[in-house]
Amino acid sequence: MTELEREIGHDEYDPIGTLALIAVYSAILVVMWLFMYFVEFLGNDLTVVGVIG
Amino acid sequence: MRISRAGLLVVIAIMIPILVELRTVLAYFSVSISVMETVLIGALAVGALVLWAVFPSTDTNRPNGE
Amino acid sequence: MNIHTYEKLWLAAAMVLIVGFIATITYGSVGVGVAMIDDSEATLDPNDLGEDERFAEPRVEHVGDNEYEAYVVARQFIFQPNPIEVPAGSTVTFYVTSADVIHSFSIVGTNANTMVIPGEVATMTVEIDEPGEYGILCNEYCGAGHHDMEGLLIVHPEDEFDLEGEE
Amino acid sequence: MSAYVDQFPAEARIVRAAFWSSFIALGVGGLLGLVQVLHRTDVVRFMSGADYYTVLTLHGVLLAITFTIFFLVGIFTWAITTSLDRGLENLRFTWLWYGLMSVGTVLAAIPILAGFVGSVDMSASVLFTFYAPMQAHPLFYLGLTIFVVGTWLAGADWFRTWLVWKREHPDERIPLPTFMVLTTMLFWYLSSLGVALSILLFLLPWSLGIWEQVNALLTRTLFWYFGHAVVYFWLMPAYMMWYLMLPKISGGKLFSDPLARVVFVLFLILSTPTGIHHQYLDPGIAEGFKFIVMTNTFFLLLPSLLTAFTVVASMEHGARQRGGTGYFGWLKALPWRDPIFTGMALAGLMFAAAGFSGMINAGMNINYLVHNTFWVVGHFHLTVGTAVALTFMAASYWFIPQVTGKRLWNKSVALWQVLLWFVGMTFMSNAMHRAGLLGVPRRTAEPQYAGFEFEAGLGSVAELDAQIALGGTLLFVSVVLFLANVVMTAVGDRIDDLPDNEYADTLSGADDAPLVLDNLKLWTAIAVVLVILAYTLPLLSIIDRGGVFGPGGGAFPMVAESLRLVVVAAVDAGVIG
Repeated sequence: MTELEREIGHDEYDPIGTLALIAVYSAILVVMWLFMYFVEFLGNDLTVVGVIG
Repeated sequence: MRISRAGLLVVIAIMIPILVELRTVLAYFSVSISVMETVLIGALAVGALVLWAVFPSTDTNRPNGE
Repeated sequence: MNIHTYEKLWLAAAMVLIVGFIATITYGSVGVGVAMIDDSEATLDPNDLGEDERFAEPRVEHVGDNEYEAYVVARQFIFQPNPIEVPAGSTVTFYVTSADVIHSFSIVGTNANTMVIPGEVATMTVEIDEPGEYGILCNEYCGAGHHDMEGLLIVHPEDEFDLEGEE
Repeated sequence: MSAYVDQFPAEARIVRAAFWSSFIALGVGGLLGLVQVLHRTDVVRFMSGADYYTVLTLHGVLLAITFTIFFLVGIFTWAITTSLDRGLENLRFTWLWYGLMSVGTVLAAIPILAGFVGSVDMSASVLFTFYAPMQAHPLFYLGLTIFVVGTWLAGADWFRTWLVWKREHPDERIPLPTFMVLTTMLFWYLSSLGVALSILLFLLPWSLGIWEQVNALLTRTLFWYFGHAVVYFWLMPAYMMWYLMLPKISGGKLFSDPLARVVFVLFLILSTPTGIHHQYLDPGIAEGFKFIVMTNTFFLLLPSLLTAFTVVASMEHGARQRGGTGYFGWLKALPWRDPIFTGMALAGLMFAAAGFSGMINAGMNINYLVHNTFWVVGHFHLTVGTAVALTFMAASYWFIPQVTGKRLWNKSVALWQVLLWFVGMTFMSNAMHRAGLLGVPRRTAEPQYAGFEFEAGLGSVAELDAQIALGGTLLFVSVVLFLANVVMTAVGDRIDDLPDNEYADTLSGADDAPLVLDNLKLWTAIAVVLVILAYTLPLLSIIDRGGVFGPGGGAFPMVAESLRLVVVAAVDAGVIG
């Protein structure tokens, strides 16, 4: 189906590109999570608190 | 072509979510742009990308993106 | 089973992410004091709301210094009472139940949002600081007129508020 | 090796039948999606608000249940027969379960469709979740039951085939595709038990008048016992495609067979004891139960995060074998011209975004912000609506030639189709998420209110509506292109030079996987224990509080709605006036 330029076996393959991509992804996740939780949610009005008394 | 036509299409498609959210992100830095300005920026960005893509490749022996 | 070092790294990072998420939520609950809708109120028969002293007459009651309780009935396709009126600078507890199907009681643009299930009473306490108006809507499909189901929460300036029936 | 249709001509027929059932549902469901998106955003309104809910019910049932499950029984049949290299044991039995699924779909669709006809006293505009005490016509519940029984028998068919294979190959590992099918079916049995109990014990007898009332919270909890796990029933076949197809199409091998097994085992044991996270805002369930379910839910992120790594690493392996280099430069070496690859890769990319909005949904208290808003609709159009649907469409470009023996009609149209889906979904889903944060509700025909307006922090609600309408329209065009392509393929001529029927090799193979991973009995037992732990106390508490049949309240058949509206309007006027 595809033309291979070279054969890469199990022991000689390090998925460094995947690690780089996924590091970027998790950085985005963390920033977005903090933003959503602390700015959009806790910064919003009328937060439901425990029943008084 | 520096990248294949299919590759170019994919890159343009992936630029769209970035452009759509550009206004929101800029707004948090107190930069407000209108819808028309966003469309304009988008058109410019895509135009630049296409120009870059159709420029003759410097590395002709590697048929990437096929 | 050999797992590549990078994938082990990611596995560890993923666990940190997961624990971090749970820790954030726990902080919201314990540190900030965000309470969940729970099972604190007993069940009741939705057909007999007329017999229930809280819901026979949906209303707002003044129960303490700055504390108010709102007894709200959601039914196809209205909220009672409407509008709900409270003063600014108060703590309001909503008791919401349904006379028919499942609804929601959601104060638009805020975190105050609960499901309303027939037979159950949802309780939700919020602190309201500023005067203003909030829309209330039902966000659970409840029948053909679902999109017409709305209400209003009016927060009056403290000195202009006068609850009906209070001297 | 040869094409699937030559290896298993009889099984190819059943796979074809399942695919066509699935595509019909996709076409009708997609059209209804367009109608809704235009109605909601007030671009084109040609029906009443009440009819909107009938359209929405049909859209939900056809796309979430019919389209997805018919497609997956097709590829599961392919996976079992291909990886065990043997046909199904008894094709009569196979056609029986296909027949039950078809009959069930038709029976459920009849009362929904009758909802459009005012003069027929039958309807089921109860949406995909059919929460009591809203009541549908008995035929609706009966149809759903028959459909689910059909899927149970399909599972039995695959298990039986595997057991026969196992007797002949006592010392061999379960081939990965078969392993994926079996683990998926095991949690499907476990989770669909909830909805089966809800329907057979309560809703069906109640709609027939045998019970007078039901416990709204109990039936709702039983629904969600099934309702969350069902999303993994849609998702696992998509994962299967990512593990088995993507590496191969990328020109590489699956990075790790053992980790793929770990992922499927984790889904088997964790996907069911999480359903209560759909009920964070339900009164009648203690906060403690909600917290426990939240921790389960967050740990369920793990198999998806692992999948992200394994699948991307497999693609990277292909890219590097094709000459790709650098930290990110290898991405250029991927076969972007191939619609099968591009569709699946973009589906995976959107699933990464869906993962984020899902994490927000899963957060117990942040759920206040988004619960039942348009945000949730944005979220699941990225999951089932893209990660699953786009993967299935892309996979079809490989499967349809395999099961028909014909050449794909037009590869360029296919590439445009998957790109159009990505762009359309970007507009629609993104705007839905943003609207949800403003408080715009889901499941609402006309979210324009008399007494208040939604406050958009930036731009306007009209702008978001425009994006949603644009996105929905592009998605519909994409569906049309897809259907045109598969139909034109099917009517083409038989060819002889089809690619062989095969799936990805592995870098780290099954021999590296500990034997215990193949111990399905053990994992099933753990899954059952976890479900008992997660659900016994909440269910007992609900029954203890409200009784098995609830504290009271009548049924609300979704019929003659217009009459009721008049009455309500009169009462309303009286109350307010």
